[in-house]
Amino acid sequence: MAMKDFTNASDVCWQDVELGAVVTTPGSASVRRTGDWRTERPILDKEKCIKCGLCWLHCPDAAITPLDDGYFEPDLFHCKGCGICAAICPKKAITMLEEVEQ
Amino acid sequence: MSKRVVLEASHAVAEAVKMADVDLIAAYPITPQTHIPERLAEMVADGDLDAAYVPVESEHSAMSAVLGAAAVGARSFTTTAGQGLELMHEAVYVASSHRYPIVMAVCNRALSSPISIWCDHSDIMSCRDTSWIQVFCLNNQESFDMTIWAFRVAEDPDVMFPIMVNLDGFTLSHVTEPLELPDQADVDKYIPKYNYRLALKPEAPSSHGCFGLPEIYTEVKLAQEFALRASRPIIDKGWEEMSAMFGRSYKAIETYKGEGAKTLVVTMGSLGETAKMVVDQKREQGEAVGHLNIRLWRPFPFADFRDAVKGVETLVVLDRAISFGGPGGPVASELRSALYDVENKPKIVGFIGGLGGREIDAETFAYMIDRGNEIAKSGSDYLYEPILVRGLDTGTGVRG
Amino acid sequence: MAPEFVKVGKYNIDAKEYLAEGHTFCTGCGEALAIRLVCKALGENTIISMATGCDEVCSSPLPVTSWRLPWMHTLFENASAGVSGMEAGLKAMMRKGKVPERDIKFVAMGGDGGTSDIGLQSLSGALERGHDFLYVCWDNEAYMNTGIQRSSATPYGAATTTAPAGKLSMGQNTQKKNMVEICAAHDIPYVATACPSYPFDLMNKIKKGSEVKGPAYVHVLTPCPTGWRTPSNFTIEIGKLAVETGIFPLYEIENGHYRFTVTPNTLKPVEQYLKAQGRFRHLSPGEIAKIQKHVDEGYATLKAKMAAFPAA
Amino acid sequence: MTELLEVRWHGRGGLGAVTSAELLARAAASQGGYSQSFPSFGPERRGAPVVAFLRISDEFIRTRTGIRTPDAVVVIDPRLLRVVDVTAGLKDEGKIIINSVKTPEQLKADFGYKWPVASVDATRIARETIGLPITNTAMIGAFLKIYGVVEIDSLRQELEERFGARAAANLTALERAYNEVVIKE
Repeated sequence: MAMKDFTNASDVCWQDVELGAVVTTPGSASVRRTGDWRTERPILDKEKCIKCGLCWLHCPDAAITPLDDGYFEPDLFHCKGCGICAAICPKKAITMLEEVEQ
Repeated sequence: MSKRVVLEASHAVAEAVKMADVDLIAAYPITPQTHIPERLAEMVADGDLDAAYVPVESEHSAMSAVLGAAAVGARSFTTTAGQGLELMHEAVYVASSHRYPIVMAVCNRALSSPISIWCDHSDIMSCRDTSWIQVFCLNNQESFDMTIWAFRVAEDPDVMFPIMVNLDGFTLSHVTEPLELPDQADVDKYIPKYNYRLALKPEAPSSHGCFGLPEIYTEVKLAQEFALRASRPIIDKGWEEMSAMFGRSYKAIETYKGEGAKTLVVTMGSLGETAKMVVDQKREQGEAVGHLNIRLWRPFPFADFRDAVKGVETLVVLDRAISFGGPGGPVASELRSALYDVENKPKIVGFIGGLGGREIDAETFAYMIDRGNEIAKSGSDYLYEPILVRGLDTGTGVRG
Repeated sequence: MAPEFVKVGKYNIDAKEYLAEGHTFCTGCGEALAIRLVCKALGENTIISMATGCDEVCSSPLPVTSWRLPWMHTLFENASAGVSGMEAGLKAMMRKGKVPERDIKFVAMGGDGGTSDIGLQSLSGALERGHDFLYVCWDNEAYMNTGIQRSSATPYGAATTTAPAGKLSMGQNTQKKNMVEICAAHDIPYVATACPSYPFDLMNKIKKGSEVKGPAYVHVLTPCPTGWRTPSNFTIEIGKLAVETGIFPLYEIENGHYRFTVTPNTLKPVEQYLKAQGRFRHLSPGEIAKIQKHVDEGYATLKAKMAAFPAA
Repeated sequence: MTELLEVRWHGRGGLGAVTSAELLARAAASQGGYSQSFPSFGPERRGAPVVAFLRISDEFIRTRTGIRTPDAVVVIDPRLLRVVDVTAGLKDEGKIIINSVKTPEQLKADFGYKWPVASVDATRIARETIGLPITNTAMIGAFLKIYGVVEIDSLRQELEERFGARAAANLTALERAYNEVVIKE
């Protein structure tokens, strides 16, 4: 196996280590879930949304996905719940809802 | 067809760099290696060498620049000495950990303080565990040959480690003597084209120098350790090919008049030439004395060394650096540990001298051989004996 | 198929995420946003040489990486020396026909500590040698990766763990090092300040800096909720306040000619900016007044330069 | 006091899991006992799930490793239950103390915990006492109810030293959680 076949550090044996421990799969960290950092989640109200894309542009985590219909959907696998999208949305179409215990 | 020339060792190294078709040179001045980057600058300025010449602002940046160049797949060279080698020290580790085949000439120089621009091996001793392949040269011919050999071996897919070519500051770097230069065609054959599989390029974005969490750091380091040791066959193959193509043969451990020798005097670097002279004299006087040259310092050639000393009673080891408060001579202590588990091994008598440019002449070597044999018989609890120290009676050593 | 571009206002922004989602920057990190936007402005023909810092630690946990661009990190103080080797080395290979000629953007990146403290020497060397590269500094105004220690970019009056507000001390007692003027003094073709709170201004400057021949430097103020003690959702707003109060003016210097790129009509009082952040909470009115005076003088000096060396 | 008690605290970067462990360690030491508290080593990032560790003992504590088989696990943010295996390595006779609106029975049913579970709504308590949903000091109270290793009074001094004016509110939170925590063996 080669290092590029692993996404978890504790699965890698010394034989798997690529030359110079170079990571050869671009963006492989995208499999990592950071959604569990959230204590709040963004809720989009499509009525108010004017598809301006500012939420997508301002997300530090690239955790808002542009959809084909022009709307933008939070990617809850990665969204850390910082609330920047809600804060800058010109139409207040995004509100942050506290994550409750499931 | 090779050509006889007369060159300073520094210029011999520059000649080798030119013939190796280097793509980038990072240059920074520090006595006594400066003639190398100076000559390379002339070559680039006159169009004799098509390479990027980057006059960086420090040795730390010299090593950092060749790291960058190596990352994009450029054949890269830099050179330094003494304090410069210390300043770039953290970057030296990165070169080997990233497995970049950088070649660096080190004109060995004493470390401050006091500041000394003259030769000893204290600078290179700080690089002992940096996972670079390290070799030593005895003369100008070797300074040229080891540099050519370094590019061929470093870039081999079964190696991919940076190499330090050590030549003694001043005693080699500033001494002009004749040597043979091979044809460019032969060098082009000897050093294969280099194509770095993981080079940084937009069509295959890779990440070099990532963050190593505890769960993976050990595996990465052991992979590096095993690879460095596994590079040995290619190190030898490089010398064998050189012997076949250029007619000069080199080995990790070389003995001179070692057959039947009871005593071997051991050195690294250019003092080996002087030591061989004394071996000739001693042989003429009927004494079974030989010389052992350690050419390959890292990865240390344990097996070759043990074979070379079979049947020998005494090793007289001259160290050119002090491991203060430790075993004294770093080379002597490594040789002791290499032989520790060997049955009927020779006694090792350690001397420390040649520091900060102090000369070691034939007479002093003769004294060391005699004194070494004496100690070997009488036994001693000295770790080592410093030589030619005003105020220290001869025969007085340092205990642990 | 994911869209190639996303339309935002009159701009078509590259949809590709060169800093992939799944990184471990803090919640609401201004630096993560700046990196994301800068890489979109740079595009895929880019090679990055990065210094140690939040930028590198949060984006490259072996065996995975957030980078979708060729990227190398080696040490803390040598991003500029590294990029020098990349640029000069690859160009030599192109010239010698070892690799095809192509247009590559060489970009060095580092935090404020990695740029204005430990990395200043290698930056100055690379600028002076005239390498064709862009340097981008993520300035969150302290050593945040190691837990908010003061740097030479920490503003006067800010509390950090190594310049704390105490009974006898009011936090940082030195003025922020002016990296822009230091870089401009190298007579390089392009220097600019930027902030992700003004994303289009930031991306335009990155394009300009990366396309100009020779060295360029863009100093990006990247608000840090953890270090500035601000709520995670306040990152964009606090960046705007820095500009609107004149504390962090947005301008560019092209071949020595100055030009504001964002000109707030009247400057807001600095107090609005300072009071919004925990790191300034301890400041007395007197110290706030002192900061206001210093900001006003700085702004006036900058305006004088604009007048003396107007852009074409 | 006890012979060696090893506790793992689960929280989020910036929300005080490390502080809980440290305050308890200080309090234990102030009573003449021995203790260790330490975070999970690594860069802390605001929001990221983190763990902190606490050891309390009558004798000097020699071990320097992380805690792999804790006697007790304290979860100061219930939303972590879906994200992190908080019971990893928990000793068979261990206990789980969770800040949760659910009863211990519900938690055992929802997550299948075989260990005794204690729960208290520390978030509500914190909001009502400190005015912020910072639950680390309340959870100290819940912990002390289950493991009486330290006197609340010793905690009071530590709280005052650490929180100064805000110590009182934190102490109230601690005492309420101490009283309101319920356990299902």
